[in-house]
Order: sequence, then C-alpha cells, then structure tokens
Amino acid sequence: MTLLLFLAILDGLAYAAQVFMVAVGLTLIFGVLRILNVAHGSFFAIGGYVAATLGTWAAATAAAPVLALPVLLLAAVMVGGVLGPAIERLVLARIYTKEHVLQLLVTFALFMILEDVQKLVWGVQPIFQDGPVRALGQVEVGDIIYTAYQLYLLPGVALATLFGLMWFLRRTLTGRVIVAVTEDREAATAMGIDANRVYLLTFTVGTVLAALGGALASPTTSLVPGVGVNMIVLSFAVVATAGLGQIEGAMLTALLIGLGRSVAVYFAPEFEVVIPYIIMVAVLLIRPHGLFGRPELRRV
Amino acid sequence: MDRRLTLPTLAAATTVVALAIAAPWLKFVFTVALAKGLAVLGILLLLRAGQVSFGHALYIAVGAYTVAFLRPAIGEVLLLLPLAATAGTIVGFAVGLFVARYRDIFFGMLNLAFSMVFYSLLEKLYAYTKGTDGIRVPRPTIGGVTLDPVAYEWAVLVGTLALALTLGWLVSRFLASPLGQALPAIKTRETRLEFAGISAKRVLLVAYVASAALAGLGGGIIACTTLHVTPLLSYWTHSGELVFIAILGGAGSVLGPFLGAAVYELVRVYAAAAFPDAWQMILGAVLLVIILFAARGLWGMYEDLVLRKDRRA
Amino acid sequence: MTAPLLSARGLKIAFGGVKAADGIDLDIAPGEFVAIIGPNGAGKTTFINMTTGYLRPHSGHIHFDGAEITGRPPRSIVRRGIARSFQIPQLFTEHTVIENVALKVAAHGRFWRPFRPLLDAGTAAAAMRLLEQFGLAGVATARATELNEGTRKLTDIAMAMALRPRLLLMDEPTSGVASAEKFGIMDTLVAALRAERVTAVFVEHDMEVVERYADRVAVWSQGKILASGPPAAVLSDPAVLREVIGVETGHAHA
Amino acid sequence: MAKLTRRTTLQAAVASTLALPALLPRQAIGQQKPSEIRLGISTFLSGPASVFGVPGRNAADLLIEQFNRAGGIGGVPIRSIVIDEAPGVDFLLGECRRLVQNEGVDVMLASISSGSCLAVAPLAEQLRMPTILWDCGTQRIFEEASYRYCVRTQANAVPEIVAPLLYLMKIRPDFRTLAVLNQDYAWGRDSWAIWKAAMDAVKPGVRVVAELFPRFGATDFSTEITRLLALRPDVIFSTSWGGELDTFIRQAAERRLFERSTFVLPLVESSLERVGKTLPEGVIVGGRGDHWFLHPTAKDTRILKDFTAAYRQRFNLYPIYPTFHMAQALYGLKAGYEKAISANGGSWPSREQLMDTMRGLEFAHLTGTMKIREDGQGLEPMLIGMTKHVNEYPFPVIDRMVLFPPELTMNPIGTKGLDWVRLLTPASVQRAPAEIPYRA
Repeated sequence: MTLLLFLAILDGLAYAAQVFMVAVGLTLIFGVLRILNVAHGSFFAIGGYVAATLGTWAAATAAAPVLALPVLLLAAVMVGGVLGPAIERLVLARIYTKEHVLQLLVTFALFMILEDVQKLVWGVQPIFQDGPVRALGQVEVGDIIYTAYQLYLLPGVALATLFGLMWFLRRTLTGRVIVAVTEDREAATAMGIDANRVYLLTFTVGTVLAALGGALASPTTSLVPGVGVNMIVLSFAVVATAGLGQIEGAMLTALLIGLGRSVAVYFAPEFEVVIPYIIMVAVLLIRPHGLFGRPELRRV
Repeated sequence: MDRRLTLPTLAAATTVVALAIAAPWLKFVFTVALAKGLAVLGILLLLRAGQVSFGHALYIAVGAYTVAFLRPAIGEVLLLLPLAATAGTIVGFAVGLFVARYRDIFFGMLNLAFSMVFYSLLEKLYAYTKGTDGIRVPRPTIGGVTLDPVAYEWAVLVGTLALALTLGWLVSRFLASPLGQALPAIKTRETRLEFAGISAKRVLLVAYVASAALAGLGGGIIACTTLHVTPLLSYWTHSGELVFIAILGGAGSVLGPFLGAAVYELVRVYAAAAFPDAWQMILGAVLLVIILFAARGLWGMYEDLVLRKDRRA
Repeated sequence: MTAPLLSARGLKIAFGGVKAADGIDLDIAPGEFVAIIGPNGAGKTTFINMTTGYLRPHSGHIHFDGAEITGRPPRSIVRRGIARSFQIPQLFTEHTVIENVALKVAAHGRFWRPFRPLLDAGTAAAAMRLLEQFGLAGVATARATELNEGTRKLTDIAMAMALRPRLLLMDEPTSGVASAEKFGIMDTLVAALRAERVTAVFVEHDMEVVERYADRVAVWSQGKILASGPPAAVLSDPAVLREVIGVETGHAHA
Repeated sequence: MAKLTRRTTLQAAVASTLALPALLPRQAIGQQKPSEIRLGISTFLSGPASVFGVPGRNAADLLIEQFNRAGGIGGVPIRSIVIDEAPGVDFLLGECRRLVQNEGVDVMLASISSGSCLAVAPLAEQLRMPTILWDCGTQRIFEEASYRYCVRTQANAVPEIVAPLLYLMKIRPDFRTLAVLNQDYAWGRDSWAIWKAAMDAVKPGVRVVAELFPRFGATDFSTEITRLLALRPDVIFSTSWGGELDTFIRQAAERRLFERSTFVLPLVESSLERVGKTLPEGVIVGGRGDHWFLHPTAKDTRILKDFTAAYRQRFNLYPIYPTFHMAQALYGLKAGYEKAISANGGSWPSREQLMDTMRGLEFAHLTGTMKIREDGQGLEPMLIGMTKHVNEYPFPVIDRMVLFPPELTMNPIGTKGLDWVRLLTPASVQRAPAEIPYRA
C-alpha cells in the first residue's frame, strides 16, 4: 500500500511536470493580454511536430545522443519565435480594443486553421521520436523501471521553468513591467509603459513555452491529428484554477491534477478523466478567483 | 418586434422553404441549422451580458439524450420536445445556480468543465448510453400520426421554423424588457445594478436558464432529426461552434443566430465538398475574416449595407 | 428634535494602516441637506460605501429609519430607501440616457416581468418626468457615452433618484464639472430634491458650493468628525480652516 | 488566386444545387446502364482516427484507378466522392443526404466509427441506398435490426476478439492473471466485454488484476505502466489503436514491461511499421481480419504483390488493415455488380437486385476469399500470429500464424455475439487450425 502510494506520487509528479509545461505559457499570456488563447494547443502540437522532425534529422547525424536534448529547445524557440510574433502582430494586435469574446474567437479561428496546417504538413500518421528518452536511459525504483527522462528531466525542466520565470518576473526590469501590466493595465499604461511591446514579448514567451511543452512531450508520446485539442481543455482548467496569470498557482494546480490523476489511476480509475474538472470546481467553490487569484476591485 | 426585422425574417423563412423544395437534402441541413440557431439564441442572451459559455453543447446533449432515453416510452414529438426543453431547464437551473456567481474566464471555464464532465459521463456510463456508439432514436410520431420519412422531415423542418420564429420573437421581446436590458448592464456596470437593488446574479441566472432551455430544445430537435445521438454532441469543440455561429451571425439581432447557423452549415458542407482535407481551415479563415473586418457579423453587414442605405434614402 | 433618518455610531474601518473611519458618530435628520467635507483620502467616500453596503465597517452600527442596516448587501439597503450617486458617473454605457433612468425606474417596480418592454408607457413617462426635472429631456435618446461630464453627473444622480429614495448619498456631484456649470447643476439638483422631499448627504470639495447649498456641514478628518454645524459657522472655525480647508485649498492650487 | 478558387467553388456549389432536378430522373429509372458508378465514401479525414481513415481513402483512390483502367465495373467507370465523418453524426447524415439526393451517388461505403455506421444504416434504408459498411466493427448493427440495403464486407468485433483469445489459449494456456488497458470509448468497452465473457467461458478462474480505461486520446500511459509493472499480470490485453497504441508500446518497451507480461494486441498490425522493432518478439498480433501484406497463403500472388508495390510506391508506407478493408469493400462491390448483371441477363441491375445479390455473395479479394452472410454480416477468417524480428524488414513480422475460420469465431444468424461467446468451451480451442510459420 505505501509502496503503491509512493509510486503513485512519482507518476503524479512526472505528469504534473507535463501539465505545468503545457499550462504555464497560457497562464502567462492570459495574465498579461487577458486573452484565453485557444490556439495554445496548436502551438503545443506544432512544437512537438517540429521537435520530432528535427530529432529524426539529428538521429541521423553522428552526434545523435548529444543533440537529442538541445534539439527540443531549438524546436521550441523556432516555433515560438516565428509563430508568436507573427500571430501577435498580424492578428491579435488588431483586436485588443475589441470585446473579449471576439479575442477568444480569433484564437479559436487560428486553432481551426493551424489544426489543418499540421495535417497538411505532417500528415495523419502518428509520429514518434524517442531519441531523448533513449539517450537518458532508465532508472530502477524498487523493481519498477522508470525512464530518467520522465523521472528527472521533465520535473527538472518544469522546476527550472518555474524558477526561471519567477526570477525573470521579479528581478528583471522587463519582468517587473510585465507584472505591472498584469496587475493593473490602465495604471501601467498611464505610467508610460509601452503595452504593445509587453504584449508582443509576453505572447512570444508564452508561445515558446507552449512549443517547449509540446517538444518535451514529443519523445514520450505519438503526435497525431488532434493531439493539441486535448491539451487546450486541460490547460484552460489549470489557468482558471490557478487564478489569473499566477505562475505559482499553475504549478500548484498542476501538482494537484498530476497527483489526483495518478491516485485515481491506482485506486479509482473511473474518475481519472474528470479529475481536472473536479479540482477546478472544488477550488473555485472555495476561492472564486482561483487558488492565487485576487478579486479585481471595481473602483466606485 | 422591431419592424425592420419583419421583412428580412419573412424573406429568410421563404428562402429556407424554397431551397428545401429545390434540394431535398437541404431539409435536413436546415433543420439542424435552425436547431443550432435556437441554442445560439441562448448564447446570444449570455453574450449580451458579456459572458461567453464554452460549454453550451452540454444542453444540446441533455436535450438530445432526453429524447433518446424517453423515446422507448414516449413516441410523440410534441411530447418529446417539451421534455427536452424541460430537461435543459432543470440542468441549466442546477448548473446556473453555481456558475451565475462567476464572470468572464471563470464563467466560461466552469461551463466548459460541466460540459466535459457530462461528456465523460456519456462515455463512462456505457451500459446506459452505449458510449460513443450512441443511441438510435426510432422515428417518432407527430401529433399522433406516423408519417413517412419525407413528410416527417418536412414536418420537423416547418415545425422548427415555426419554433424559431416564435422563440426569436419572444427573445426579442425579452431583450427589450427591463430584465433583458439589464443584461448589457451586467456587462458595463454590474455594481450599479446592485445599487439599484437588482441581483445581477439572478438576472444572469434567468438568462442562463433560458439559454439552457433553448439549447435543450435545439438538442431535442437535433435528436428527432438525426435519429441517432452520440456523446460528441457535448464535446467542447461543439460549444465553440455555437459561439462561432453567434459571432458569425452577429449578436445585434435575434435573426443573427439563425442566419449564422444556416451560413455556417452551408459553408461547412461546401468547404468539405471542395476541400475534404482542409474544410476546417476554411471555416477558421471565414471566422478570422469576419472578426477582423466585420466584427458585428453577417447581421451587422446587412445593417450596414441595407438599413443604413434605407435611412439615407 | 425628530428621530434621525440615518444614524451612525462608532463606525471604524481601516485599509492597511490607514484609519478611514475611527469612531464616526453622525446623525442625519429627515429633510436635511448635509455636506461632508475634508481632505482627500479622509474617508468621506468610505462613509457612503459603508452606508450603502459596499463596505462593511469593522465595528460600529448604522441605523436607517430605526432599523439596523450595518453590513447588509447593497441590494437590501437600496430597497429600504437609500440611493447613491458616484464621483465617476456609473452609467450603463450601452444604453441611452432614458434607458439608463428607465432601468432604475423599473428596478423599483416591475423589473421581473420578462416580456413587457422597458420603455412601456408607464416607465417611459416616469423616466421622462425625471429627465425633465433634471433638465435632461433634450438628451433622452443620446447614448451615455456621448455626454459631457456635467450631463453625465446629472444622469447619474437622476438614476439614483429614479429609485425613489428617502435618503440620497452623493459623491462629489460637481467634481470634474466646468465651474460655469456647477451652480446650474446644483440648482437643478436641489430643486429636484426639494420637490421629491428627499433627504440628502453629499461629499464635496468645493467650498462655494457647500456654503451656498448645504443646510449643515460635517468636517471629516483623520477618521473623525472634527466639527458639524451650519456652513457659515463651521467654515469660519479656524481649526477647521487649518486642518481641512487649508490643506484643501493648498491642494487645489498645487 | 485564393479568391478565384473560392468563387469557383461557390459557383460549383450553386450550380450543383440548381442542377438537382435534372438528376432525379436518373435515379428513378435506375435500370439503365449508367455512365458512371458514383461511390460515396465516408471516412475519417481529420482527428485521431484519420490514422485509419486516410489509408482507407488512399486505398480507394488506388484501386478505383486500377478498376477503371481495366474497364470499371461491368464496363462502367467508378467515381468516388469522399466525405469526412469526424465532425459528428449530425454533419455526416447531412452529407449522406447530399451525396444521395444531390450528387446522385449509387452506392455508399460507410464509415470507420461504429457510431457513424449505426446512424447511417437506418438512413440508407430510408433512402434505399445500397450501402457497404467497410470498416466499422460493432456486431450490434445486424443483431439489433435487419437492413435490406446494408451489408458489411469484413468481420466484426466478435471474431476479432474471440480469435486472439483462442490463439492465446493455444499458445499460452497456463496464464492465471490478466490486465486490460483499453481506450475509454465504445470499442474499448465492447471489446473488453466480449473478451471477458469469452474468457470466462473457455478458461474460468482467470483473475483480472486491473481494468484500465484511459481517456480516449490520452498521450501518456506512464502511470498505468507503473501499475502494470507492479501488478505483473501474466497477460496484458489491449485493443487500443493508432497513436495511443504506438505511445503505449513505446512507453512499455522503454520500461521493459514486455519482459514481464505477454501482450495480446488485436489491432497492432496497423502499428507495426511505425513502432518498428521497439515492439519485441512474442507479442500476439491481430489485424481485424484475414489480411496482411505478407499473408501466408496470398503473399506470392500477383494481385497482392502488385497492390503492395503500388501502394508503397505512391504513399511510401506498407498497406495496413484499413486499406485491406477498403479493398474488400471494392472487390465485394465489383463481384456483387458483376453477379447481379449476369443474373439480370446482362442488363444493369436495380439497387434491390444488387443488394439481394450481395447477400450470400462469395468473393475474392487481395488476400483471400470471404462471404457475406444472409443477415448482412461478413464471414471472414481471422489471421492471428506472434511478432518476430527478421532482417528483411525494419519492423516485426508475424510468425506462428493461425487462420481461424469464421465457424470457430463467429456467432450464427439469429444469435447475439455477446450471448454466444458465453457458450464457447475449452474444446473450441482444440479445433483451431495448425500454425503457419513465417517464410521469407
């Protein structure tokens, strides 16, 4: 029983790391732009596809094991660096003044378009590139075999991302500007902050993070049409549960979901699917603005 | 009702019937479109209050599965449809009590959560729902009469058209009432509403339950038309589709949802026929263009082109 | 003296370390028109917020017409007959002026009837009568976003009056209004209040306005009522001048 | 450019709507030899199931070209119109109506999803539309209703599950514990229900140590795999497919789950090329029927070799079971038309004549022959085997093959599959034919 629980926690942590990587970019974007980006799942999928493509190329070179991991990061930066600014400047920048529902729907339109783009570029055959997992090898816990990728790398990257972002947002000038916009957009722009640059930067960083989530997932899972669709709902649940733009909240939520899910798989498999939603409803019942969210005071 | 709507409404209704006579397959497409239009009419109510539900496919599924579950006991459309609307109302009230307290992203996401839980239930409760295989609905009677398939399809189309006209008229009346006018007030100055002694939560709840009832009815009609229901009806992309249609049609008029639904279905059919591998991309591009260049939707375009010209003349 | 319409006793509230109210006792008699003055951030608006239920005092009690209303939600307090206006007018920006007022008229009456138009004959007439009283009939069909600040202020107050209150709390009715307009606004306002026999309290920075219109002035400083009485007496009190108005005028000229 | 295309599309759309009245008489007469056979095909072109849908469509394109080069069917060329079943039943049924009533389609090949087939079949009856169910697996469809205008040209869930069970009993009769990991949707649940009922009949007392139904579309099975590693069941049964099966296999291989349990994967034939030799030897393989590009009795025939070569050349992949299912549907249709034409004295058959001929039809396809039963179900043998690594291919091939005849695995007319499997006995296993080893 205790062994089972211990294993469940290990699995939960690994899963939480993946959930966090999927949701953190969305949380950041939502906090600053107040746009719930439905296309986030598409960035995830494209990040995965590009990583797999690059990985297949890297595997053919002599330096295969060395290249396996850097290729993931490269893919994320490439996808985020191209798609992020392009979409923010060409599409989102035109709708910042419009109603929220239109902003949401614009990203829904992008999602529909990118969904077919993936299909046209990468086809419908599942793509799998597990070079990075092989490069890192296996770990034994008791008599259970884990992959080092899952046990060390994923949680490691998630923690690095969390602390990196916290450092960036709190200690750097750019980061503080972003936080200022998150907390009070009007006051920040009144103080002379160029909101457009903040939006561009945030959206790009968020897109890179989404693509990184996909790139990190690609060695462990098959990329198929629709792989981004499922990610969207999950990351939405994380964002709402965490509270608007709360990076630490996203981590805590990811942990809750990860552990909740793995405990469910062990002890009540039937509930696995609805775990994120149950957690979300429960949290919002008690804290209507999310785990770390504060009510936005309406000035009277 | 706004007199400016009378002419386009009659023209649209006539067009639907005329096209359905010319091309029989459109009977089905239009019936489904009008049924979705009813659900979108409910979305419109929430949009007036500035709230977006990303989970209203839940109520379509509730209505549709109500018909599917009751069909063995009740074989009459005139009973099944009110029951579908009632089921939508009941579930809408229960969920609404909870979600009406929330706004914006939380409102949207909680609706999404409820619809996804329902979707999972439809798959999980395999013994009752047959999971993704879905449930067959034998063709019911209408007014006690067993109709042949073609007559049945006509009856359902005309009945749905009549329902759309009646409910569209009622909703436009509702929107002009103090209660309906309080919806945009929730969007712009919710606190002021409270300082007028009105519970914004209760106003939103009324709109929410109405929207659930409309979607439940729409779902019932879909079940009576497709005669087969599957859990996919409640999947979140279908909720997104409803919001899509609302924006495509334009939130400015009760005619918007039906216009949007008809155009949506036709664009999808022809996009799928012309580009079977990329119809989704075409729909997405249409949506993108509408939002960027005609944010008030098709109805807004119509207003700009026709009504403004009238006023100038 | 008749029983006060509104009676506050020992109200305390603090934000962070700042004591906005530190033992406030204040009575408002029926029919009075009372001005509250004091330096910025002294807690004057907080008093309105506490009285209308938007904020809950940390301690103390508020009675209205003999009944305790402390900490009740805004909705219930409004129904008892207290309405308020806002320093920054809170209009329904998607509606026209008459619709704004009519919504408030309807809020008091047949709000929950779903299929009767907002602007049916009865409600429209009542709203129009108020608009005429406030000199707003000319902008009845203008959108709330198209108005100048003075008209917005008056609309905001007309909306509060549409609730047929017995006590009206106004937050700086003339702030942001061109000084040429302010007396016109106040004349219109006072006439309307007298016609409807509404007791009113207003927070004000403009001493000319206070002197000319208020029956009584209460001076709010550092969470306490420093002085209270007829304008002529209070405004000539050197302590008040030093504590409040000195700061105030200095502030205004800065 | 884009504008032009859209306008052309719209014009075509309007024109086709208006042209409808002209099409109606053609259907009404019917008996005249048409200028072409219009074939409507519904399949998944988007979403996860396009893993099967697109190969099916590709096979159709390839074979229809081949047929047409050889004169079509009875001298009439075939033209296909493909529609996407992914958006759901309300869309699919609208599309079917459009194909039948507007495009004047003569025959429908319906659907991969069982839900789609269950919805299309009644519509086919209503529209009197000859319909071949080309890939969907549910046995319920002909058990719960009878259809005049629908037949299926492949087996169904019952033999697809009973055959691997009998194979497991033959190869490894001593197993005591079993775990299941299926996708959480109708097929996953149905296939487990059949397996469980059949297993309880042929080998009572097997302990089921875990029933895992991860969400449809799950991307990570590591928690489930940990659990399976800890439980050490003798057998792990999974009817998953597509990307999820690939993921499960990779993750299980990385964590050496294959070393601890015997895997029974009745659909893994469709994943072999993708997962490659990550899938170890000794895994029990199925492919939903009597087909494989190295089918033991057909591998040296011209027809299969040509098809495999042409398919590989065009799509750069080996054919998998949905391509064979599509081939069965097309060969079945061709055989049905040809038989009906000759029975009709050389003149073109009516829809009813065609469908009457289809019942009881025995026809040859790429890898063998099969029969359509009177109730519409297809009687197709089941090829089950075990993975083996060889040098000629970069992925596992199937060794120790057993071809289970339909008599052993298929319930008779008038019975329900789920009831019938409970009547299986340990003796059923003894009647299995001999193994056929893999030959290069």
